[in-house]
Amino acid sequence: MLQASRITKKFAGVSALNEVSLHLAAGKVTAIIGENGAGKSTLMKILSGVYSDYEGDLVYKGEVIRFKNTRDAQQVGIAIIHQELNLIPYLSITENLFLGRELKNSLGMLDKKAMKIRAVELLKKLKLVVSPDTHISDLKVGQQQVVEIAKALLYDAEVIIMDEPTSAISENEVEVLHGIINELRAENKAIVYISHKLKELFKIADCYTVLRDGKTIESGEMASMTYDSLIHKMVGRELDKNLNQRSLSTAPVLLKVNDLCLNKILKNISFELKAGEVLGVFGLMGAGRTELMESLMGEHKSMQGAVVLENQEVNFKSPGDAIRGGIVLVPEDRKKHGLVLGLDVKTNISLSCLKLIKNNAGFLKEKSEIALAKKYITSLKIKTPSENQLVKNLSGGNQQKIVIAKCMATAPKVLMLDEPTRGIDINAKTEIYKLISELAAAGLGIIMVSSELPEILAISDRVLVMSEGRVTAEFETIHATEDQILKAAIADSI
Amino acid sequence: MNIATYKPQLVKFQSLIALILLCVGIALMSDKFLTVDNTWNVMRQISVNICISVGMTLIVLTAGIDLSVGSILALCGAVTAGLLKFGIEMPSQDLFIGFTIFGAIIIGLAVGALLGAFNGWTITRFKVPPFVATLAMLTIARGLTMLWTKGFPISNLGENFAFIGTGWFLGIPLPVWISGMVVIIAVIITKKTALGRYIYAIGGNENASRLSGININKVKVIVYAIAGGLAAVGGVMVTSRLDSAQPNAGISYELDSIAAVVIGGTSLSGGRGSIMGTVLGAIIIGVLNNGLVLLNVSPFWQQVVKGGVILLAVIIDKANSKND
Amino acid sequence: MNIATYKPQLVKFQSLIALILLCVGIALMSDKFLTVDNTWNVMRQISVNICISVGMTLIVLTAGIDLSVGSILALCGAVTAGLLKFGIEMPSQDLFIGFTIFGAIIIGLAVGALLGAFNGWTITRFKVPPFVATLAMLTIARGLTMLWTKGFPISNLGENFAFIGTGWFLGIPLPVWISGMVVIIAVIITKKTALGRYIYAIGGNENASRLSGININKVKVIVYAIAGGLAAVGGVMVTSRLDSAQPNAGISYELDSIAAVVIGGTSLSGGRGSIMGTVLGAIIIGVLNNGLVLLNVSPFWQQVVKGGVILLAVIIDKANSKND
Amino acid sequence: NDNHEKKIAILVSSLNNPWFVFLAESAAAHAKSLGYESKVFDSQNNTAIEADNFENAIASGYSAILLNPTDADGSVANVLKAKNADIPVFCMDREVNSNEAATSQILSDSYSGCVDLGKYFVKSTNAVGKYVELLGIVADNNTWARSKGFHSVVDYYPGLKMVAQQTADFDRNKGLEVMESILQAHPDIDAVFCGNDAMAMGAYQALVSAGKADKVKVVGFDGAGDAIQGIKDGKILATAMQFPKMMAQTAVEYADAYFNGKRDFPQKIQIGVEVVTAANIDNYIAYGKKD
Ligand SMILES: Nc1ncnc2c1ncn2[C@@H]1O[C@H](COP(=O)(O)OP(=O)(O)OP(=O)(O)O)[C@@H](O)[C@H]1O
Ligand SMILES: Nc1ncnc2c1ncn2[C@@H]1O[C@H](COP(=O)(O)OP(=O)(O)OP(=O)(O)O)[C@@H](O)[C@H]1O
Ligand SMILES: O[C@@H]1[C@H](O)[C@H](O)CO[C@H]1O
Ligand SMILES: [Mg+2]
Ligand SMILES: [Mg+2]
Repeated sequence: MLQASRITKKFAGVSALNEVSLHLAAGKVTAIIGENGAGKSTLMKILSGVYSDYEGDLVYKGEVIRFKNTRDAQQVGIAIIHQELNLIPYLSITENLFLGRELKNSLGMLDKKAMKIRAVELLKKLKLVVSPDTHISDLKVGQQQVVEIAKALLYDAEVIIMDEPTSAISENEVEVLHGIINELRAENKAIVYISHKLKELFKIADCYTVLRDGKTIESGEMASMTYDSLIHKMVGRELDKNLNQRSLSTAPVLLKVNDLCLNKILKNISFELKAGEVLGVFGLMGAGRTELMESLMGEHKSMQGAVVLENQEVNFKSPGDAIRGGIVLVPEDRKKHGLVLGLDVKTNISLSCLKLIKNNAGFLKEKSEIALAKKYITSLKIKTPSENQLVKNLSGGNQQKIVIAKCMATAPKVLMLDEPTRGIDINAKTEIYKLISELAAAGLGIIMVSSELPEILAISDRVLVMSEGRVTAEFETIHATEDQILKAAIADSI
Repeated sequence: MNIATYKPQLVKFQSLIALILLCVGIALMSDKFLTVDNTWNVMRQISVNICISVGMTLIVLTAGIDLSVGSILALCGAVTAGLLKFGIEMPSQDLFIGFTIFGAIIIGLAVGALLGAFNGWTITRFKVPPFVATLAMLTIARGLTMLWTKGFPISNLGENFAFIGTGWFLGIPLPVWISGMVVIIAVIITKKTALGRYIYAIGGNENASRLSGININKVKVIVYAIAGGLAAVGGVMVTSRLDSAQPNAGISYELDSIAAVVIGGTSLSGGRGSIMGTVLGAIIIGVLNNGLVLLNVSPFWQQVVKGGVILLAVIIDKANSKND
Repeated sequence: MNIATYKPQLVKFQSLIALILLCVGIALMSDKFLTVDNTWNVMRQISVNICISVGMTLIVLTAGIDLSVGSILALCGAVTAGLLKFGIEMPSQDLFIGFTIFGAIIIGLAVGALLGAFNGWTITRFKVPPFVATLAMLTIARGLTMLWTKGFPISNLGENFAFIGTGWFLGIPLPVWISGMVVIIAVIITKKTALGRYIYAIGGNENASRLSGININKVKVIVYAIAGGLAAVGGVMVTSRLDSAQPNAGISYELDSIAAVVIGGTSLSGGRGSIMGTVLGAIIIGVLNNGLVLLNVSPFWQQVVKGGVILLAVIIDKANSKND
Repeated sequence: NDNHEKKIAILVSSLNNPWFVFLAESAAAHAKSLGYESKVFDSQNNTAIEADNFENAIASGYSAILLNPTDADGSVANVLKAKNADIPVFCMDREVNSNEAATSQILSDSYSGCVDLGKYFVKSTNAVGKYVELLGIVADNNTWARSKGFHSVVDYYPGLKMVAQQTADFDRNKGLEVMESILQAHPDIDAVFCGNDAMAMGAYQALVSAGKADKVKVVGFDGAGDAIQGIKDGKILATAMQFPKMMAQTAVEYADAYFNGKRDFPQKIQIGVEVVTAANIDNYIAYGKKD
């Protein structure tokens, strides 16, 4: 239905796509697979009219076309869910859904009723239980992603592109989405599906195209692929999957939280973290995990309860206090809370630890800063043309690594990561897991919030399960089963 | 979720608290304040600022700003007055065109809308930051006013024209009718039309708006043109009220009007706010000016008190909205 | 990759093009323009704006704005002049305190820094939008100036004091030395210190900055205090140059200074820009003012031309930087 | 005597200029000495704000208005508003262009003052040389009254050549900066005529910086303290003395007489403007004559 041939796209200094070709067939779900920075999003932006200056051709239903803008693409029936959320924070869900294609009555005025009715329908279909009048800024990231999905489904598009639609949503929503994709496939739509959760791909995709470093590596039927061969094609080599084994029996308690409460959101949370331990925190969307991390960072003044770090009660009044005290957080939403997108890589990495690169006179040493940045660019395999690249020009996964680098650079005692592998490719994920293990082995205490059970099970020593602001269970990972954890995570089971 | 739904109403409520506190305070100290006469008085005095500030609100909602409103007001007032009084003479062509009040006003408004559109054009076409584009226009329109008037006021424009700024209709001053209409239309635009939706969207997230297929440039040009046109409406009202177009009219009105917008709760970074908030903001400023005079505060102290009260009003506002 | 690395230099280069074009244009029309004398002349004239604009740049980089600089300038100039000339008399206590030039200046600067810090305090403590907080301060500081001077200038401050604004050192006017030092220090702060880094970070993403451990409130208060202090430096310079503190000094200086900042390429939404850009912006405005007088352009046309050239300068700038 | 029941409103065009501050204070002081409560309103050089002030003054029950108008034409409508409310208006310093609006106008004759100043200018330059004119705010009536009065004399002398005419907005700092730039283009001027004393002081300072203070004659207008001192010190050649205090006091006395039943006031009285030079400087102090 839609064919891209020999597409080349260059950004200042970077060539993102190099003679890439892609074929999308009606009634098929095509997975685009590739590491962070492979060029997946760039290609999708070309297909949907965001970029109009590229070399090569798009052929849609047999005709060569070139979209001048997104409106052109929309009009011929191409809908896209962008990887980065593109919603207007202070407008409601309904207003966002219909943005640019409002329903009007005969007077030319907005037909708010009709729009609301459609919105309610859509939200119901997507099982998002919030009022369609809710402002986007009041939604959690996951809910926002559902709204993005709804936006793409609003109109009958022929081609629907989904660029990491599930990066911020939990299993349940993924199920819902896959159900919808199956319906769309039955309606003979062409669907593009991008995800770093490879399991999903095997479940939902019919065909695949692998991109690596801006080039097409291979296309084919998903059925003919195995997990390992896919990864091999993506990464270009075998993955190193060894995780360090640690023994924790003798380690001292590093962090102790007693009866932590926060307004009505968190209720009497208590747990311990040993040095060298990885504590996984699992829960469904809205369980309060993010608030817990933020509270430990001193973000919430109204927090109650005791936090004891290395046998000393601490009372952090701000994230600055927490960082100085040795606790640091990789936040959930990198764009909003993690990065200064308009600054370059090295500046972002050094932001929390400028005292390390000061000379005696109090001035910043550029050389030390570059060295620091290079160290993490290498060790985290951050894909960037240089440490001077603006962070906003990096691919999502690489942006995430910058946040981790920034946190690591503060040499913390406790490293908290809130959904650290969201939007990160399998290779980088493995690297991050490895990193977490290494850090733990070096004596750090690590708290990792994740909505992906396999991930939690793979790398944590212990699992804390939260539901509706409470700790509902705690397991030694080796004794835990997926079933038990999920049960504890579901609210009603208390 | 409930909180989210009721937020808009709450926000208005907060500015109202500041206004009510202010009014009660003044009323306690002066018995002339809460009279019918004085109320119309205040309302008439703020009607120019309301017209301008409505346009400014639309611009600020798109995350823009317009510093040129005061100069455009002066130029359009002068153009209207000049056409009305002298018409257009072209001695070389032996041509003279006279203007009716209606015709002169229409051209005045058109000039305002055109200059506004020019602002929008430089901002969208050349990506000139709104601050600079409209600062340049502030200077240019003031210069054009000087050139058009040669630095002298244009006065004695006739009773009919003066009626616009001084007349009453159904017991309400005409300027209040005019600004009231402007407010109503603007409320409808912002709440009921796609244009209004786009204005909020652009200010909220320009990139996302573009990806949603909104023609950003078109919306912005329209908005700046509306603001220019509304500044012209203000110009016609001032000119009519004074029966004279003053070449230095409207100086620093941009500050008053941005103040009304911001005190009314519209965020300078765009995307959030409302016309009614701005109206409240303009009323707060108007009541304050009026009250300071009624209370016989000395002019030098007036400035100190005015600054202090504005600060307090906003602090009260923020304190009440802290919960979200 | 290379382009990315060399970007900062390129940006400066673009503003330079506009400036050079402007200079060449004026020089072609007047042979008095490119003389040593006139160069110092222009440099001296812009030194006040440079001081203020440096402070403004820091504030704008944090995504703030300061409208009160002109009033603070007037107040601090008047405070310094008043202390110098009259000292402090407390007849009831039979007390008189005289001030040396140094003492009077220090107090003037302290008042500026304090008022600036007050701006920062209301902005951070009560979340008052910077526009409103500093607008209130604009009014308050002007009122205080009027109260302190009773509306009359304080003149004849003595030759030694006048030397600051009129003297020369090593063939360079003192005000140029002073503003030069201010610029150098500000460049060092922005490029070489943690404070500077934090200023950019806060303007770029306040939330992320806070989570990165930056004490946002502290940085902002410092930045507003610096800006207040620099406005006071400007106040001392103006007062010394005129040998007189004028109660109406500095009116609308905020516009000139924000113009310099924005023409210099600093984004009003914060996070992007540079001190050197602002210096170029201030020079462009200064050269323009000077050129228009040298060419004896009529005052009416001056405004039109000035607005047009500013617009063009920014358009040229943008056109050249389009590639990124 | 029921004076304490009458309140007098004093509306001045601007308080951002010491001359008007002095005018307002003189009026307020005199009103107080006669037992009246009074209040000063600042019109901020804006006729629309003046209109607001009128309305507010009328609404708050003032019995008379002493007006220093923002504009001769623009203020007419405002004055008529008071007239319709039966409140007498007495203009000070500047006039309104209507013979029916104000009860009486006590005016400073800027035009003839500048005619006299022009004559003195011609005499002291021997009718030859290059000169510069600094205009006030170009939208202000006084700016042009003064400029025209001056040129009505000086333009008869072809030996006197105006090499630059620029505005410095009645402001000392702008006077300095504009003069500095003009001196770059015309280093060889002989005289400067300024629309007020603030600009004259600024121009003088530019001349000092350029080392030309003793070669160039500076003429101002107003009789401000700094200029009087400047004439004494030989820095300034001449200024034109207006008599704000006298105008203000006359206006208050008229209001007082009005309250006491008098109705036949002269429509206009012109308070002469006197040229002040080194020769007669000892008769003057800031804004007036030595008593
Ligand atoms: N606006 C831009 N300016 C400069 N470089 C860019 C820009 N956008 C993308 N790039 C670069 O192009 C390359 C491809 O990026 P793209 O976002 O398409 O990757 P992706 O495959 O979607 O990765 P991810 O899985 O992390 O989302 C990257 O190297 C990225 O840094
Ligand atoms: N601003 C807010 N106002 C009111 N309730 C809130 C707000 N933010 C979060 N909550 C509530 O707090 C609870 C915990 O939210 P939190 O973001 O911590 O969940 P989470 O476990 O991190 O889920 P997610 O996977 O979405 O990040 C939820 O019930 C949510 O509705
Ligand atoms: O007389 C005053 C002063 O000269 C002032 O400087 C300008 O306006 C005039 O009316
Ligand atoms: Mg991507
Ligand atoms: Mg979360």
